[in-house]
Amino acid sequence: MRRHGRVPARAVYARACDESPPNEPLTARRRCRVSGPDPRYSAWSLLRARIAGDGYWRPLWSGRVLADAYDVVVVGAGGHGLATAYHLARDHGVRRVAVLEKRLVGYGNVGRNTTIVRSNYLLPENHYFYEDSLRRWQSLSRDLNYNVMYSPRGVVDLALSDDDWPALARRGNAMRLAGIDAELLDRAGLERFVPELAPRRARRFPVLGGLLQRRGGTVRHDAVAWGYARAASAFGVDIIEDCEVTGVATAAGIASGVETTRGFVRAGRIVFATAGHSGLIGTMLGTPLPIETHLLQAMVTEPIKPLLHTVLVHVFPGHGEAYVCQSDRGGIVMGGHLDGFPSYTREGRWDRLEEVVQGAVDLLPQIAGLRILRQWAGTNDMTMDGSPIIDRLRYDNVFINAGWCYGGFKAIPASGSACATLVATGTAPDLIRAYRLSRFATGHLLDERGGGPFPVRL
Amino acid sequence: MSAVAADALAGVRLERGAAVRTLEFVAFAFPPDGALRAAWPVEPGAVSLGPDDRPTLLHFAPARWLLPDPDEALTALVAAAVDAGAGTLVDVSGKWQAMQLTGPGAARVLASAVDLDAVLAGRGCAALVLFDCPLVLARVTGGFALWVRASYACDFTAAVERHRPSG
Amino acid sequence: MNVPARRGSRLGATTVRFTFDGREYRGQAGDTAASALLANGVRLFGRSIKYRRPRGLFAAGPEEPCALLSVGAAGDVIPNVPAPQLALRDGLVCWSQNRWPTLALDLAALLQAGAGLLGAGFYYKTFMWPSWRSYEPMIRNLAGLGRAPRACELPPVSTEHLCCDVLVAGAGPAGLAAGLAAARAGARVVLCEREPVCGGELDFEGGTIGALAAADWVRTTLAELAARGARVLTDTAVVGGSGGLVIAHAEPGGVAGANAIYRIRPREFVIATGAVERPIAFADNDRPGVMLLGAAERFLARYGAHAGRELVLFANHDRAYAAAARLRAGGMRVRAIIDCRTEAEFGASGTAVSLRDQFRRDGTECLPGHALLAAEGGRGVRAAVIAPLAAADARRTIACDTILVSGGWTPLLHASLHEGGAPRYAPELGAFVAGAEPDWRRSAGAANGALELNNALADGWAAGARAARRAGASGDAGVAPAGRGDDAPRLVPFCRSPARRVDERRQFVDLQNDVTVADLRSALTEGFQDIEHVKRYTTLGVGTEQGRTSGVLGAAIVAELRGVTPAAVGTSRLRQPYQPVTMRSLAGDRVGAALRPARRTPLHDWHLAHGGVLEPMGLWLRPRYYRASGADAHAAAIAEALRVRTTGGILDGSTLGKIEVAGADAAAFLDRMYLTRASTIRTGRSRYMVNLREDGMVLDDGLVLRLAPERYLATTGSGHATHVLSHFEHYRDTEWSGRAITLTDVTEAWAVIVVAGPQSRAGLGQVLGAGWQQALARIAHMEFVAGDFAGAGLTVLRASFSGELAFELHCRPSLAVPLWQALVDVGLPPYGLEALDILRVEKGYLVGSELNGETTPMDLHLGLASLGNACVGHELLDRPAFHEPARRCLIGIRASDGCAKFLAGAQLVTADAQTRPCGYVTSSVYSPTLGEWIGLALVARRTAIEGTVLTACDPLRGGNTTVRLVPPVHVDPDGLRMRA
Amino acid sequence: MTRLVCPFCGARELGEFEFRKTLPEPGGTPFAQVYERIERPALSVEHWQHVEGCRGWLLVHRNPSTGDVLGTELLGGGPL
Repeated sequence: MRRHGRVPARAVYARACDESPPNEPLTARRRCRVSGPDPRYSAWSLLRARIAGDGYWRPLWSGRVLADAYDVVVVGAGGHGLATAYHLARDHGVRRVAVLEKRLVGYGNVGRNTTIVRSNYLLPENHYFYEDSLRRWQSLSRDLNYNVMYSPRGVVDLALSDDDWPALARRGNAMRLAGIDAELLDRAGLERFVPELAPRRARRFPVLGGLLQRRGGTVRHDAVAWGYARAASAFGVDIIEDCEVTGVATAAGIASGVETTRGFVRAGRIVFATAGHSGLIGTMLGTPLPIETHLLQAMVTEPIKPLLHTVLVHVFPGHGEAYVCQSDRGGIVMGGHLDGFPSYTREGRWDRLEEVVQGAVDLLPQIAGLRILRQWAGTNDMTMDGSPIIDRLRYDNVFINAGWCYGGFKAIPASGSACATLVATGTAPDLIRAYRLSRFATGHLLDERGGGPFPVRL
Repeated sequence: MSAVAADALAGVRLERGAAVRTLEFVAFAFPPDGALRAAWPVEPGAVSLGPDDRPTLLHFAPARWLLPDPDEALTALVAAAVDAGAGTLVDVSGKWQAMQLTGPGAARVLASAVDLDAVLAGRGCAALVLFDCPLVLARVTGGFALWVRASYACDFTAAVERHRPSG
Repeated sequence: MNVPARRGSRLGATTVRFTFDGREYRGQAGDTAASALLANGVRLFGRSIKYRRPRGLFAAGPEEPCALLSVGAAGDVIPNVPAPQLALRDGLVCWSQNRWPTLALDLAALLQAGAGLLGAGFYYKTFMWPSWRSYEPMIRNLAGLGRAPRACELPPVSTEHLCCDVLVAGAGPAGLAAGLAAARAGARVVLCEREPVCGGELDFEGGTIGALAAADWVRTTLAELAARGARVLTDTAVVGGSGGLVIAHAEPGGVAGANAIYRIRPREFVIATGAVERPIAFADNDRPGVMLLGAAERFLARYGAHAGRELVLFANHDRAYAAAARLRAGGMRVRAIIDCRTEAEFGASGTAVSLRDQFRRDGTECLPGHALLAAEGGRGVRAAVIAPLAAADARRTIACDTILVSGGWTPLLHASLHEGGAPRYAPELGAFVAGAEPDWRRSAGAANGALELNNALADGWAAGARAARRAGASGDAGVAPAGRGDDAPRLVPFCRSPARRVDERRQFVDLQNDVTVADLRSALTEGFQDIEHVKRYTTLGVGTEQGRTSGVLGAAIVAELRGVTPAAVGTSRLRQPYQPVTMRSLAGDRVGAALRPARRTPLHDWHLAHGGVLEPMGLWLRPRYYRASGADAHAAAIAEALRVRTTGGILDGSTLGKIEVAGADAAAFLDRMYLTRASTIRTGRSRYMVNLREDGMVLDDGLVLRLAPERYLATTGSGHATHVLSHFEHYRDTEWSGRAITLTDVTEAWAVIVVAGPQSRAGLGQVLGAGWQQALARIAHMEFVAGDFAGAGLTVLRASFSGELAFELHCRPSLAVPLWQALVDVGLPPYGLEALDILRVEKGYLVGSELNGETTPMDLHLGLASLGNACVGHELLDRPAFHEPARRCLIGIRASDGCAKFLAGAQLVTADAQTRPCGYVTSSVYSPTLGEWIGLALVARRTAIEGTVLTACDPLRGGNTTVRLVPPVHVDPDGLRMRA
Repeated sequence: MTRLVCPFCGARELGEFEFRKTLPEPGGTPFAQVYERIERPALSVEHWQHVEGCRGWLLVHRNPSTGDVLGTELLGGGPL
């Protein structure tokens, strides 16, 4: 496996337009040990716990009592909310931070995706951002002292006709120019990398090869939420579950605090990281957002011994899509198209489940005898160009970190750091300056697919 | 409708009709106004039958009628409606491949793709997609008449063959 | 070893030979792999996922957590088939799973030594240094159950859509009662039963219903249901659905084969799926030989298979005594019945008391107020350790080879809680039932907590009658028959035996995922209080039994550890499918070549017969090139393109989208839809038009022909046809609703044959004959003439996409092949899409790679919308970003040194900014006319100056090429050839 | 309910329809009409097309939190 020359991150961050490359926040990232109530995790800690018996491990996050005022209130204890709070406390020394969660830490989309991480995006504004995220994934287990199981097993976008090559090549070449690893595999190269794809019988849409990003792969999603919660709590962040924000109080033109089901909480700044419920926040604040809320299903088979060692993305004509990988526990995890209409039910339509299975079985006929064990769904906040929004919302001290469409999970580390910098310093770091809300009015759209203001592909 | 290619499936016969002149009449307003109401099956999914119980006028979409192989009288009627400015007439010959699915197993074959009772409840015809092929379906004596979009006709026939009731 | 013939309600007489782990065994017709192996004395069935502890048979249904087998030859294996569901057939080959080298000796069992270190979530706390990647392969190989299949050939799946008045899931007493009541009331009933045989638990609990014995009642009920036209589907489990659609899956034989999917649309749905027995946690409760009490009864009654010889029962309800009596009658010796209820709770009346006294007289120890603390034995139970609850340390052992445990029954709520149902804790059951359900669904019988036979029948009958009434059936359902079966269980909830902390590591709650009480305790201490968190952190109930035997047990233990009621803890959310479903069945008819239908043009067969290489283009199949033209695609395309430039050729363009727009307002409507005005096109002429999406981006382009003052033919690109049609229909039905416009898709009503090249006019004249000579001579560019040929309509449009003199023939599909063949015969050979791509790039014409939804009309030099035509999308074209110097626009591109190669998808960079692309190549072809690689590109405006030298970076495919920007039209810029 | 009642074709499976967009505030600027969406937990007003049936466009009122369809009407003029 050829290793690509690792270009130092900063030199590569040259943006497409003529601005200077984005700079990291001035405060050098303090690489400090996560100390705090919970002992540091390691193999030795497992031994010590075995000897010490009960009481050795303590709760991952401790700050559970809601104070009446905070410097920053983050709404939503998903990946983005927790990561933002963590970086606010760690990088910017914000002392009083609270993360308010309507239900449970990690109960939303962070626990409902298909665990894929990658940075194989086309547009510079996106691939620099997701590359920053992918690099943080590589060291996140050590940073958080919590094993998130980043597994760089490769992500392959398949080519099913000669007309697919230009688009895949355009994306791959843009990535290589930005210092991101990408390879174009022909049929033989693909079968070497994914032996399970060896064609057994005639396919309706022949697989001709694909665009591979070797450093893409999977991450255990639950571990991300709990890892960030634990690390943030170690820095004194309060994480309050069963506390729904029902309104924003304002005074003299800026927000003064949030109404919650546990009473009013004063806040210097408010960050909404509510993913699938961001559209409602927009309506609540009287600024309708360019967001439609759509349900995205995922499913897993019964656990089997290792079969698939990479992540395959299979998009074919006739509105067909299936992305397939195998979890460490052995289940084949699959996802596909949105359900295709606004929904908060998290239940999913049966014909879409069948379509995803059809795509997966078409790709890997040998798994046709396996059984689907479980289906679940996330609530995706789809924006009108497919890229996120990290910006102020209506008030100077209210921020939104949303619009994550399909890419929310893989963006968590970079989003947390960049959003924290925006909230702490008031100015967005270059990495996310393109994710401003005004881009729709000014026309600086970040439309990777070219689908326009219609999140549901026709 | 001569049987050009009859597949003798067990208990199911799928016959392709010959290429015939086919028209689509599209009214400007739905529901169509007075002039048409009298002489025309205006109910959604309404069908009027020709002398040999063959559907000659199928209201398969809002203000849109299919006229497979219309005789002179029907052509004159439609021409009058066009002259009256009620709508437009389009010659779509070749767009729809006429087929007949007959035999005891016909309903079971279609039940593999659609809930027939729900689709044809209180209707003579319905526009729908069977085995991923768009078509217009009508109940006729002894089975069903189908007008399948021509480019899908070959794969529709293959799908019916796959779904022939076994035994 | 010859095993004496067994008698059981499901057994036939004939012998069936099968192999398990390579060794041949004999069973009987009607047996399952589980019952046959049990009868042959096999105790060891598998190994657990985490600690690789030896595991036996635990349950008698799909909830079996441990005895999962792989079925079939090595490569074509189907893994994870629950042994109790796997029907025996002659020559069946099945294997145990998750062990190496053998089931008896599994090296990974050494993991048990480190069990103390491998508590819940240990993998989050370690494996971080040097990186997870170094540990992952080992962990992945240890994880997973069945082998990964290398091939899978399965028969087709039959699908059937059903609609009915009342659907009943489950054909136990309650389900049969519901079905009978609804059928008698005159409703159309469909009844699905997961097992091959109806009757549920009646076949071993016996009892009488009305005047009949239970088994006779089942037979007569099924007969009456059939007589009343009800449809009973056995081997068919309700597995999911959404919004009123219920999906049932038939898998006869319990393993993927000739399966069926029923898509049922019931007006009313009665859920009588019964309840599944749950265990009580005690130390080492995972040893082979520990089994659910009901499972032992099923194996005895249905298959005549003995769970063991010396039994110890451990339960918290009266049913244990009736079951013990039946097991003893079946020839097994009951050593002891451990009843954790105190004497007071046991009460003084009822059949249980008399049974207990009878057992005591026969020497069976009946010990109320006791608990079974642990099972002794390694690869099989040897003894049970018991002690009174009041004095937990007064332990003593009772020798036995089997422990039958029963902690109560958990109603199966998957279907009831889906889409609108909510759970409610029923203390008398120690489990949850459906608290609220949408009107069209009702749970009945054991699924609703009615465990006693009489209650189940009454509950089922009432639900069936209600459903029939709501579905509009007017008949009289009559009265439910009285049932006399086992008494009410009088259960006292009891979830686990007392144990020291160190023993809690061996009290298993989820047998498949090795989740122990110690794991639940450590999850709570680490802050995971909510049951959803506990499930995710400890993997409780995420296995193939999906919480059937572990869900409520886990919740009860968490409640005990937290000191709250189980109602406060709740259970984790139940999800679809209600029972694992084979993927082949979900794929249905869309497998292999039938994944999507292939659309064919009228000339499809001709292309195949004449060496046309057809490839998918969207759903269409189109000729990319013809083998006769050259050795491979590239060579053939060049030859065909050159031939069109020099002599002539014909192309099948039938996939062109065609929409007839007619009516008085058609012209105004098209003015709104297109960038430039259609109203100014004269009848008999056509114009190249572009339409925009609402956000100003170009949606599609094509020719618009004015057939008559109030009739246009709008042609759209093949790839965008359905999208543009929907776009037009959207505006017709909203903005232009009620106006005189009609839209008709006539794509398949007209075959299109493109005749291009210098000799196109002559060849066409030869074919069309005298009548057309004059028209062909006088026809102007972009003009069309309608006439007929061989008695059918023909339109000849003079328009060119190749840059040559060219005509588009629009004829009826029936005329296509003769006309095409005639053109070939006069020396106009066919050319494919690859050649067309060369010709159109040479002319700088646009296709999908330029009309990719990211380009405005200004980017493609298609003129500004501010020409006064308020078309769709023009309002948003004045946004600043579309006029910035960085905005990319269309320009031609060529290699600087002639024959150097560059490909579409290469990024363009200027000399001074190697990592910041200023554009990219959208199309590139080798032009035989110019003898070099040419292309089109989108480049930032400030850089898009003709003559500029850039580098086409293509690191993916071998490096960089220096290129220069040129006008987009490479060949015949003035269009002289086209207008000749 | 995943069954949409097409005013012309009657009750049909959801897979036959294609959702296009939720509607913004009526009468807003062209920009608002294209980019803004009204998101409410209990009511979503949407445009759908019955692509696998009569190809008619529908105005659909749904409750996105429960999935219930509250009402559908044919955009291009009503049924009889």
